[in-house]
Amino acid sequence: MREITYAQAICEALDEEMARDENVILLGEDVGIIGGNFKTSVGLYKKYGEWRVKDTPISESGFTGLALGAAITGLRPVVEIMFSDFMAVCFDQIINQIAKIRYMSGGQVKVPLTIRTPIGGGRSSAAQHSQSLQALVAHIPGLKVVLPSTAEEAKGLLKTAIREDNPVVFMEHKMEYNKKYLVPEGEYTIPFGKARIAREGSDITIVATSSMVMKSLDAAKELEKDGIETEIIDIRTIVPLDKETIVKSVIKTGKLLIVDEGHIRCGIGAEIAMSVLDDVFYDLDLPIQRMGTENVPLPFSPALEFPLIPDAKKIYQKVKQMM
Amino acid sequence: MREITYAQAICEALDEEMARDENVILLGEDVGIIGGNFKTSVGLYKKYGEWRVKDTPISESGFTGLALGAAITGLRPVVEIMFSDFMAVCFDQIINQIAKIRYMSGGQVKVPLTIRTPIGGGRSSAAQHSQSLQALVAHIPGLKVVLPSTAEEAKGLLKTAIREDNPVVFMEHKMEYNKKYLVPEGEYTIPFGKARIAREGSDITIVATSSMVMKSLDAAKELEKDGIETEIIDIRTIVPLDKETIVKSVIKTGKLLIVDEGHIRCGIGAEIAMSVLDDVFYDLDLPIQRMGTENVPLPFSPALEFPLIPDAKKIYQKVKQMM
Amino acid sequence: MNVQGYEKRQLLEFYSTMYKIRKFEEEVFELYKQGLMPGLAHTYVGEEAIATGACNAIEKGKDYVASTHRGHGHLIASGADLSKMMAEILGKKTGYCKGKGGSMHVVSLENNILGANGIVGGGIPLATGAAYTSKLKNTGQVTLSFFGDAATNQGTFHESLNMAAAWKLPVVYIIENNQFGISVSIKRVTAIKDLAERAKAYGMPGVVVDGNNVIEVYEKVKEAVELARKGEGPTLIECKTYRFRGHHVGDPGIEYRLQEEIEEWKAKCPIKRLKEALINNSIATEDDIKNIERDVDKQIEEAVEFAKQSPYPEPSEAFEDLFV
Amino acid sequence: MNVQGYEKRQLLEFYSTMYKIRKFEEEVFELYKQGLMPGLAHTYVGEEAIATGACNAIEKGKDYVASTHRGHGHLIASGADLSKMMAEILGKKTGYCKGKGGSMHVVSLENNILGANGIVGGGIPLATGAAYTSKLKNTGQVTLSFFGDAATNQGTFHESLNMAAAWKLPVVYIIENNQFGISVSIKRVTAIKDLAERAKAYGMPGVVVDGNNVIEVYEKVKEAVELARKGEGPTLIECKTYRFRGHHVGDPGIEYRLQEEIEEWKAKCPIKRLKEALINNSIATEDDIKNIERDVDKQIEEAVEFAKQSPYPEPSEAFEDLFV
Ligand SMILES: Cc1ncc(C[n+]2csc(CCOP(=O)(O)OP(=O)(O)O)c2C)c(N)n1
Ligand SMILES: Cc1ncc(C[n+]2csc(CCOP(=O)(O)OP(=O)(O)O)c2C)c(N)n1
Ligand SMILES: [Mg+2]
Ligand SMILES: [Mg+2]
Repeated sequence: MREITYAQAICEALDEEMARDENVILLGEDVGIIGGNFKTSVGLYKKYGEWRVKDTPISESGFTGLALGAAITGLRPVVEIMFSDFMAVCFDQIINQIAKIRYMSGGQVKVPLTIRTPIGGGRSSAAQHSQSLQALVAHIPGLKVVLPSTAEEAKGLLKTAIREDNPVVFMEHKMEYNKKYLVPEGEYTIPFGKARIAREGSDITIVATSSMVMKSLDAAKELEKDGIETEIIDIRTIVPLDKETIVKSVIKTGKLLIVDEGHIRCGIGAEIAMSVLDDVFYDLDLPIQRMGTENVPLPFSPALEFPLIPDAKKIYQKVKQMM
Repeated sequence: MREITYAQAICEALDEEMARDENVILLGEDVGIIGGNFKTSVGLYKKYGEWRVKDTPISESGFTGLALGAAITGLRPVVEIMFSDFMAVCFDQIINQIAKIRYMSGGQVKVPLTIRTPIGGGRSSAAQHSQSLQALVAHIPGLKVVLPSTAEEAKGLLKTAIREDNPVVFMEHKMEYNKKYLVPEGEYTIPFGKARIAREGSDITIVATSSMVMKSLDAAKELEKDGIETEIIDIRTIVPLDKETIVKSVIKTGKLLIVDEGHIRCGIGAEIAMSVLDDVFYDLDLPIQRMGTENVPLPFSPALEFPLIPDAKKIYQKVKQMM
Repeated sequence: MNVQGYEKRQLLEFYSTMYKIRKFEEEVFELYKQGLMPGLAHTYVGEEAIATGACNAIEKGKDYVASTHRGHGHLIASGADLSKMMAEILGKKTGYCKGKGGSMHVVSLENNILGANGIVGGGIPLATGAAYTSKLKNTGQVTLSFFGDAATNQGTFHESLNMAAAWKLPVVYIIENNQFGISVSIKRVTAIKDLAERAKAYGMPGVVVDGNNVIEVYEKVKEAVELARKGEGPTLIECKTYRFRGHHVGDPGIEYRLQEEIEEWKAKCPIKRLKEALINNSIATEDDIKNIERDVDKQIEEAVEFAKQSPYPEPSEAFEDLFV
Repeated sequence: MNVQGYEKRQLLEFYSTMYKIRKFEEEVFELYKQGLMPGLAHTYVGEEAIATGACNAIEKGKDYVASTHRGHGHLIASGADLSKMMAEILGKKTGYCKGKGGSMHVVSLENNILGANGIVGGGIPLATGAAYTSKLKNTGQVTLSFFGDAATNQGTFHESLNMAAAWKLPVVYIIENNQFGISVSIKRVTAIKDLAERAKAYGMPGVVVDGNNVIEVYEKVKEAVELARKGEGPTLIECKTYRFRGHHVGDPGIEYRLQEEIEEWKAKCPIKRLKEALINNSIATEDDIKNIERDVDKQIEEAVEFAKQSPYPEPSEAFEDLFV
């Protein structure tokens, strides 16, 4: 194990996979010469050349669709959409083309395509650069949806995504990029559809995504002081969803809180809750609870933005209410 | 009351609102000379001229964004997106521009803009022309989301939408267009955020959207024969959501089933369930259930398509299981 | 029509292909009227010269083709199996896509046909991506990207052509300018006369072609394909044409077009024109033509029969083919 | 720079505006470095002549302006209030958007400035729509739509210009070609030299302008505005320019550009050039200039002071302004 940043972990995953398979290419705005807006592809342009690391024009529909054409003809593109908000610019390509072409063709084509894109608020980037749009892509059949928590997770899950023969939307958290984490040396992958117990506990189950895992862990430390033992599940992938791990935990704890940074309405929280409700209903001490970003666009001013997004303190308070 | 089709009811609403307010304009592909792909604007081009009823190029981002510009400078555009699937083509305009500009401007601008678009499967239109994408727009703060059931509902709700100073996504069901319904003569509007009890009953509550209301009513007739009294709530608008009506009903019946044609995962069913769970948890006889279209793209062949979409028979069976 | 310098074999092949497309589409229309076809289909009647000329200018099975909602012609001209096509259009298990795609989504990977597309302009980036693979892997393959006049007003057209020109990708963009997007005349929504002019906005050659002249289409596409194969980048070719029928099988197509205009274009029928050239230049006799037609009729009949006899998929199959 | 035929008053006004933009941006950069500015901002340093020339060619407050992520210059040149701008950029309650928008989303409806935009190309359709209103209501208003070189590769650019030309909407499209989209040179992603060439693809006039020459920008935009006002439709104007600094306040802007190139362009500084012209033509003295600068400095100082002293919004305000 050594300490590297989350951005470096992603960069390593890309580098290892590009070295391993010459069909892996990286496409996106500013991914080349400067190594990515969030420095997640530093050095790759030099190493793999301008055709495998392609600085694109500001044409998200064009280059995401181009990646699809490349994927079905033998390459394994990794597309970077600079902010997940911009997925909206190429949403037809993502949901009507990439997600559906294999199915519509009756299984004739394979789509080994990864879309990497950062989510999350907290940088005063305002409403068009702060969204966490995982629920939109999770709603559409045909896409696998990955929300890594730590750098270690990000690296292992990204390598799995790139090796997948199916389209994957891989959502990185932009507040994590510069944070340092312990990451194993050498190669490893992390399978999809298998949640990780980030912390064991007996009093309540928190299912969290992305950086909400770390925020929940912070809350758990405080809760421990109050004698509350929190079990935290890092769900890793929303599609596929590891229901079993959640159900098992809730049967043990009797309480379930889901924390995801996306907007609450029609969000990941509701989905996870309803996915397990049948199986845990009679074991619940109280209704399943969900936390997410309030149902307003993200405002610019930090004075307005932070209060809207779940954090360790709000998670702590919510858990206390649930006791 | 007289019998007209759902398409005619929509056309009447447009006509009345255009006559009433010269700022109302209609924009979209083929809305003019031929009166719309689904015949929802027949005669309006002749009556109001080519500037108020505008046949656009196939440029969904362009003309939806144009409508936003028109809306904030004094017009009240109604935009037709020919199939709701094509919202993906202009999703940036819908979710990052239209939904957010008022908020981002600190309330300086008003956005009196209605997006009309058909949802629904059942016509062997395959994966890119059959989706019911209400959950996607409902997830984004800043949009009101309307799902009318009958022609009467469609007319009254559309008139309200056009008079709204906020952006509204108004989703019509394409299998309804040619169906005849009794519709009141003369003017009326139906407020947003107030559900309609489409049928009273004491044994189970069904909350349904769009044509699922009619399918639930059909199921209820059969269920009645088995002695099961179904209460059916036509929710009308997803944003705003009339929680109170649902909660009241579920407290009475002890059972809740939500039926919406969108895909199940991260769909409307999960949202409605979680919106009311806190308030009904201790009154529930069994876990809240949801029905929707299975989590695969809609296939072309009717042999494959129909089994995936909820219908009266499936609703009947589901309710029986819940008894 | 100048058929000088062409082998008889090739000219008859052109004729056979165009006639096959016409006949296939007429059958599609029949099946629709008989209520045997689920959904709708967009027929290619009147535009046969484009697919035929263009798809014969590439190496079938090696080069790529990306199509549109009006895709039957491109498939047939690229050598797709008529039975599997027809079965797909009827929603049968034996179709190219096992009934999951239908008319608007036929893919034939074995023929390197990357698919029809239900989103106007949706397939242009995909075509460009196939060319990207060919460029990166240096395979010498070329991609043909077909789309209509109305699709040239989609953002994807613009974005794709810009990238292809900037990176000299081996792709040929072919506008099938039948002058309408459903009911809307291109003249009402675009100020320029020749859409091929748009090539200049990207720095690639733009060519206007009589789309009802199979020889002219063939020649211009061939030149463009050669340029692309040599690494000199994309070309935009505008084929002027007209659809004889409505937008789809359910549209009479007369509400928004003048009857005279339709008749004018029917007089320029690409099939009739080639036939006249063949006979006037003594390349083929009426009998030769009849023989070809009889042969094609039989193939189509067999395809229809195959499709009709084929079973529908089982409901459980709806859950297959989502993920690998 | 040819200042012949211009009134002194107007030339000094140009100078004052350009200097104001420069100074404002320098303050923004300072505030960023001091950690007083939340998020980021994209400064307009080096490009001041474009907003200044263009926004003086319209009737302020009557005509519309639609801006971009690099929007401070357009706002200032259109007469927006510096204090409210600065307060917005610092996330304060007294800002134009009550702290909800920030640098990338400043709207000033009172000035008919329809907003900056965080989505590249996102505001072009909106500008086109404002022109649609003016056309329909026959108000005689014109809209200026600003965007960068990189935005011309977005689909929205294409779709908007096509509609505007087809329908002769009163809008002037202004490309601020500073030659880069963040780190990517337009040359690496687009094959043509002059982006104004793209006008031909829509059937509108296209004009290339020295974007560092305020007089030239003013004149060309004025001509285009007159055409638009007469009902003759849109024009595409490409202003060649360069940003002196990085893409945003956090980007040094040197990783992907040659130092010589930066220096070359700094030598063509639009403010310096106007100043030289003013002095060389004996229109103004060094003292006149100093006076203007001193006056502007004070205004900016006041704006900064106002912004700094203003309170942040209350958390509960986050729930306001969503719906009417
Ligand atoms: C994004 C999108 N918008 C609208 C449609 C509906 N539609 C289907 S075909 C068509 C017209 C296309 O015209 P053109 O590109 O000229 O092709 P043609 O049908 O004339 O061959 C339209 C508007 C669609 N399928 N996709
Ligand atoms: C749709 C979209 N894609 C990417 C970005 C990220 N981004 C912000 S500014 C910018 C470059 C824009 O370049 P240009 O249009 O030339 O304007 P400039 O910054 O040079 O003034 C990019 C890529 C964005 N904001 N929106
Ligand atoms: Mg056409
Ligand atoms: Mg630029």
